[in-house]
Amino acid sequence: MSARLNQSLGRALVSGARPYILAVIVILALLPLLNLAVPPSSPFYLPDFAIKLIGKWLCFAILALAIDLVWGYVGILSLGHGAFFALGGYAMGMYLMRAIGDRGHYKNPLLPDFMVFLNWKELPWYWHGFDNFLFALLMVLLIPGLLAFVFGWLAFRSRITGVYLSIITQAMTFALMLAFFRNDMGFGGNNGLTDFKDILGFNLHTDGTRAGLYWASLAMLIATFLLCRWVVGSKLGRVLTAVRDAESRVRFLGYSVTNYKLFAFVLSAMIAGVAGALYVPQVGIINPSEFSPAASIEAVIWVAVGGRGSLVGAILGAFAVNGAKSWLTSYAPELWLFILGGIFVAVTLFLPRGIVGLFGQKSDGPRISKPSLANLSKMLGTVPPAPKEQRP
Amino acid sequence: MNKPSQPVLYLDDVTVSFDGFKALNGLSFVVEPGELRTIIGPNGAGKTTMMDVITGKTRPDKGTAFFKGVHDLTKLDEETIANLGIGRKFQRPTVFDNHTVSENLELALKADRRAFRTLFARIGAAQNERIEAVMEQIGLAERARDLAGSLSHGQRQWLEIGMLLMQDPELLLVDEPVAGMTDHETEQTAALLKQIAGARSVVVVEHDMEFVRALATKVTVLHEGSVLSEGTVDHVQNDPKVIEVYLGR
Amino acid sequence: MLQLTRRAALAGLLAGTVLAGSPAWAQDTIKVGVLHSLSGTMAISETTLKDTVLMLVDEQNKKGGLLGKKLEAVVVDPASNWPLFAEKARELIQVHKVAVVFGCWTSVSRKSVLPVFEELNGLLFYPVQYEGEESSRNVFYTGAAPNQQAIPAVEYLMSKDGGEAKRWVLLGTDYVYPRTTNKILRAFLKSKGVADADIMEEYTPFGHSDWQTIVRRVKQFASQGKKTAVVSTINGDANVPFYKELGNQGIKATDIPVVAFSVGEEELAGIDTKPLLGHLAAWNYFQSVKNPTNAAFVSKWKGFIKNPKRVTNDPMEAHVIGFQMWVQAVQQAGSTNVDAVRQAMYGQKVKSPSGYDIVMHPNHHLSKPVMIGEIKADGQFEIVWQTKGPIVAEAWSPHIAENKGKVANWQYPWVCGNCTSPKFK
Amino acid sequence: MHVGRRRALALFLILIFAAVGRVQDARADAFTDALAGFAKDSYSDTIAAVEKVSATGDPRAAAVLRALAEGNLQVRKSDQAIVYTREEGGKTLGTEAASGKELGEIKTDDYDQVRVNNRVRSAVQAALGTFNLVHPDTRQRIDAARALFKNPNAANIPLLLKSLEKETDPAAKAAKELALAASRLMSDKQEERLAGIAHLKTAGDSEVRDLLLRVAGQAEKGSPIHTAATEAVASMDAQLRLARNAEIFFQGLSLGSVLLLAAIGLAITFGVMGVINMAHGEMVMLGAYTTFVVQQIIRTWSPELMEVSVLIAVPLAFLVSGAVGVGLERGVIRHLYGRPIETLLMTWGVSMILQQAVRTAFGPTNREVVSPSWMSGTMEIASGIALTQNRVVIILFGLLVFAIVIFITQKTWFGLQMRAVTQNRAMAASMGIRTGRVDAMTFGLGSGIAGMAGVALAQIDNVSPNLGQGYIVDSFMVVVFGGVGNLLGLLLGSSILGVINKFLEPFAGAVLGKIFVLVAIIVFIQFRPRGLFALKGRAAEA
Repeated sequence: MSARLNQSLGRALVSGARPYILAVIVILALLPLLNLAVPPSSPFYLPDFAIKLIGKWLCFAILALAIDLVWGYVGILSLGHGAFFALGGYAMGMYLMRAIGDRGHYKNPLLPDFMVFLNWKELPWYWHGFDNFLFALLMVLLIPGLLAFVFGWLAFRSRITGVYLSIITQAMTFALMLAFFRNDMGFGGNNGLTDFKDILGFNLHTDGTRAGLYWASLAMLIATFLLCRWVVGSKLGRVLTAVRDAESRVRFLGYSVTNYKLFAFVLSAMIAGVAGALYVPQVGIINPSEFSPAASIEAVIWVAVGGRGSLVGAILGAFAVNGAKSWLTSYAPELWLFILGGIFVAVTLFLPRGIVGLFGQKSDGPRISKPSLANLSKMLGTVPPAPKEQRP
Repeated sequence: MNKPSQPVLYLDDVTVSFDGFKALNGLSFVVEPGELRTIIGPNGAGKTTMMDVITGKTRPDKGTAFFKGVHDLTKLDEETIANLGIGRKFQRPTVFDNHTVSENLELALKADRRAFRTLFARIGAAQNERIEAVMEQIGLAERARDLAGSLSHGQRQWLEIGMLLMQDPELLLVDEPVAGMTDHETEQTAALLKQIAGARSVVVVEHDMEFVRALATKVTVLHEGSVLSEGTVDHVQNDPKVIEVYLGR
Repeated sequence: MLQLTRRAALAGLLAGTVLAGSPAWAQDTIKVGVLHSLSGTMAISETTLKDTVLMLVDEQNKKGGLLGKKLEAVVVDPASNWPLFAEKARELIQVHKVAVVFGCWTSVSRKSVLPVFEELNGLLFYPVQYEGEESSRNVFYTGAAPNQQAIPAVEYLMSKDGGEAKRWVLLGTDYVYPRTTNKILRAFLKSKGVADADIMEEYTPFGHSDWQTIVRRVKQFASQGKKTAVVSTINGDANVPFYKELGNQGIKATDIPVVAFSVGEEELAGIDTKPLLGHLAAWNYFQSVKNPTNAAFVSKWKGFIKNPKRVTNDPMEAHVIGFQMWVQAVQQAGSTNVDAVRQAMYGQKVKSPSGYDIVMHPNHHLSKPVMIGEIKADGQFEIVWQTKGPIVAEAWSPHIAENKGKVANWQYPWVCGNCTSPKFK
Repeated sequence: MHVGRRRALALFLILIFAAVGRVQDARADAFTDALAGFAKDSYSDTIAAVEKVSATGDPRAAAVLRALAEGNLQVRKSDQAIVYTREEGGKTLGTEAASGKELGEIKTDDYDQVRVNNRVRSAVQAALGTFNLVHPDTRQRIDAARALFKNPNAANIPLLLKSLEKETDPAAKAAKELALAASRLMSDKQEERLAGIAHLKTAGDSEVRDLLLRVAGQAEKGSPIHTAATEAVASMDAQLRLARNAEIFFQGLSLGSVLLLAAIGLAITFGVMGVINMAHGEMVMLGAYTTFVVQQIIRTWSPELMEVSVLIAVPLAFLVSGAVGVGLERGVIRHLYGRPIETLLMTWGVSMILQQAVRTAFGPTNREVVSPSWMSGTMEIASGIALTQNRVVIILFGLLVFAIVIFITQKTWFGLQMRAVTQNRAMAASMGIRTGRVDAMTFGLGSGIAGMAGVALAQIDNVSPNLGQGYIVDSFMVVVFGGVGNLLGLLLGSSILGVINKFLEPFAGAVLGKIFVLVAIIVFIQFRPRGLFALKGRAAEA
């Protein structure tokens, strides 16, 4: 495996557009130094606002990779990936809450403030263990993975595809959002989890910790990119793309499509969970609105804008859309919805392969077939797959 | 276990109905080992539904379907049936357009189909040889590195047949293999199918009577979901029931 | 060519984003940050507050600015997205170098930006009535704390004039403000001898739009032989369908009065108020208050927004008070330095549109009068009761057991928002 | 008010004036004295004054009381004289209460308004009730009886008995009988009170129950009154429980009709055409704003049309949303057929733009949409089962829209073309159908229907730029649950979801109930991936 990984690392870093990618990585890696080592008076000083911002985009880029893995390569359009992202975030948030200890408003060594407030007398069972960082990390992977497994197993087994799948993933994240909004669930309701103090003993409000989290996100993005690259480059990856292009053919070749989809879906959910876990300590809050269907759709749009079926495209898209959003909400606060909405319309009309299409990079995405109504319903899944007939 | 006398495929009294419409109506049908069989019939005669039943896509309302006498096809799913050794070629050629010719064949290669195994799978020398050999056989060796999407219609048909060969099945179901082919290609295809049969059983569904004649096999005529006539090409062509069905309307 | 321009546009976009991180040069103005959602679910309430701040800045500039400089409003859109609030707060302070920020509506947005203001030593004026239980060094709370709204309202409904309610429905949206308010109210009601069986507490999700069942249950709860009143902490969007349902199910204020803490003139502007005649709201200000300061404020607003039908409401008045206090504090301190301004804030006094002299206390909260209004057919409120004078806000409610002995006081010797003994002895 | 009614009202007033005219002089002093109480600026004094004024039986009292209830009673600062006012053409006109002298336009600064709160208002209602019991307008008589029911007083018994003799309207009669029974409860004679209980027992109203419980609470335990009242409550409860279930069912249907309306346009754009239109909610929103605009125009130009404003808005909303839909289809969507995911993303962008456009044009705040009187209040269909009228209308409207859609798709030439195009575009084109036009029209139809739904939803929800967002997830769920492309499934699916949701709500609460329904749909789709009513067979698998 490691030989194979090295090979793919090498492939990723050397050939084609790789020098640019390498340069970007180096620049990104050096950015925090402009904040840490350069005095604030210098023109080269980078305010930590920028570090936080880019750190946030790095997490979004990881989420975009997760979505691209299932959408770009397996053809599963999940409109509920925000749920996995949020669950990972909540798992990390729970650790951060426990790490506050008795420094909260109510100085309760065990219970987070919001529980004291709701007159809870003891810690709910599902909050146990989260004082341990490693346990929390495990949960960051396990909880989204488990949800994806159960949901995916049910859905793929019944051969729910296309838009049907998209809509029920949307329902899943919507149901979770409603659930997490409830104060009685024990996750802080609408206010979510906030007031974090430190992570592994490092104060979250210092430049050093911020740079550390930034580097962790960057490293995780690179690692995720290589992992995805390795997966899609393997024979399994070829089976996945085959599933995307001609699912029933794969089935008649004797592959268990359900298992393959499940593998990709669970892996993708775990990656999304990791992205969420890195995101929460950087933005300082996790709240149920991360579960909103709109948040998930937005994440899909990053991938579409960047270029579906291209890992680099997904990352580019996350940066471009979020960059535009951050910039426009400050400099065109009354118009940004027009501009961003217009960009989405324009990209779908004129750049079907996204930004990477502009740069002529060959995307691994499916070629856009000529509009033909014969295969429309099949692509849509509006005429849904035949359900498996009842077994005797 | 697989006694020579045991038929490869055994269908008995298979009935499938969709909203009252009987796609298959008490169909009984047997294929012997090594046999090459052709099935003809007008549109809606139940040819595709029959293939669906054999490959596990559709569950019959009643009736039995056995593969090699022991595997109850009505209880297994598509992947299991495919792994037992039944390969299927669709009416519309279905290959993976975004994969190269050799990748298409690699995917069809008989190998461990479990997800984690394929993640770490590598192609060995023996397997490479086999892929090469099949590419020769279907005449696509020169296009090994081209995307399947760039192939002509006939080439895609062959590629799909090639993929069936890679699967190394005992029974091949081939749906309209020569649709859209030139005469020359049709001849080549007939030769190819004859070559394949013998070691395996092959069931071909076809409209093209020339092609059927070229295959020179036992022919089964389906009509309204059951067998209308069975025998040589000449026999069925002279069967009054068949004439009525084909010409009477 | 087309390819090229596309690329250039894209590059420009990306470059612009990065450049957003570069420091601003202009120093000849004093910048005032406005952090209110202009899109998303909260735009409905917050946009008005943005306009209010713009009006105040405009007015101050007409008076010659502040410390000889013009004020410049920096408006950003945090888009009802809570992490974005934190990002924008940081941007306002670090990149735009604003002297003060007026912003936030929901508790969660305040919670989200709080660490940013504390870390960067910024200054936030928060204008909305909220659950209390907080006193940050860097935030001035110009809205009501629960003791300035909820408890007087309940006391009124218990009085003879209010209808002597004996049974209570506490209806709220499921988030921290209603939960806290109801927790405090429950404790208060108990202290007044109301049994648990006579209190119904019910929470609904944000944007709840189908109120048939709950209104029906309220009716049923009210049919137990005792005068019943509803205390509503329903938030935002959910109010319109709630009041429509009340009207349609024929619940008249004379039968079951509903007193709301989040419904003001602005919310009523979206409802046909005729069926709602007599339902109540408790605030620190109503547009119908009669005094010259308010008359000037209302006409100024209508002129600024160029629409004679627009109304004023309590959070707007809170911004008016907060802004005026900040201006006075800056003038007193002779600087916009946050620490200097903060020190100058304590004891700052403003003649507010509510007709009272409003004072900032060292707990970063105001003393405000409490008014109870009944909805009139024209969407305004008839003030039926008000406190004799302003009431001092309690940052920590004495009705919550955990708060025993807690003091919020940012002046020597306490210098603390959450202490049981002074920092300096 | 009809001309006939107006004439009857005038006649009624003249009769009253004539009847009491003779005793007027004797009572005039009492009336003027009573008025003085209004000047004292305390609610208790005001209430005392209300009671005194009505006790005089003076015909001028009704006008004073009515003015008081509307907040139009003023005290002249100079001499404490009581004046009532009315607004006419932007002017405030005053009338002196005691003398009836018209003062013409007055300056409100010279007057203090007599303050009114709920307590005063109920006292006024009770007082007015005694005046209006013989009012020629049935509605007024019923309201009067309701007011007397809510403020029961044994003193009203003779009055009620007398007015009952001449009552012909059944509804008014029932209301008066109820008020009479309630008044009897307040009597100090035991047999009167028991008779009151006996009558009240037959009404299945929760307010009656409340009243009986109050009586039981005041009576001594074991006393005949206590026993009778408690028994009456117990016998009512069984009936109320039944009524409650019936109401929950109705509420479920009502929720179902809202879902149906929200989803039916989507069933066309998504279900028939396969366009994943994320801007569907905004089409609904545009319909709601059309209603607002229509009402604004009507208010300015011809206020008498206000009652039918909603009916006028329905076709206009169809046209507005339909036109936007056609524009959208011709402008962008037609380039994306065969790329369903792209349409999803693109329409998401469109939805952002439409929301912001509406926010820019109409402002971010809620807009007021008025309900016509025939959509306000409740109707009692059986004892204790009261349905809110707007919900009834919306259910009927939902069914009507549904029927129209069925008719268009199944019975018209356009519907035939539409089905032909969606089933086989090439074939349809070769038969001379202009497929592009049919696409545009179909999308326009779906969008227009969404706009019509917006008119209905404006009656129960916020009219704000966010209106549409709240319905989009639900709409897609309903379409998928019912079976894509199947209109009957949509009807049944939305009703089922609505009813289940409402029956769950009392146990699980609004949020958990909704979560449960969502999870149930997710699980349901595992077993019926094609929804409730799926097309079976080969055609569906092609």
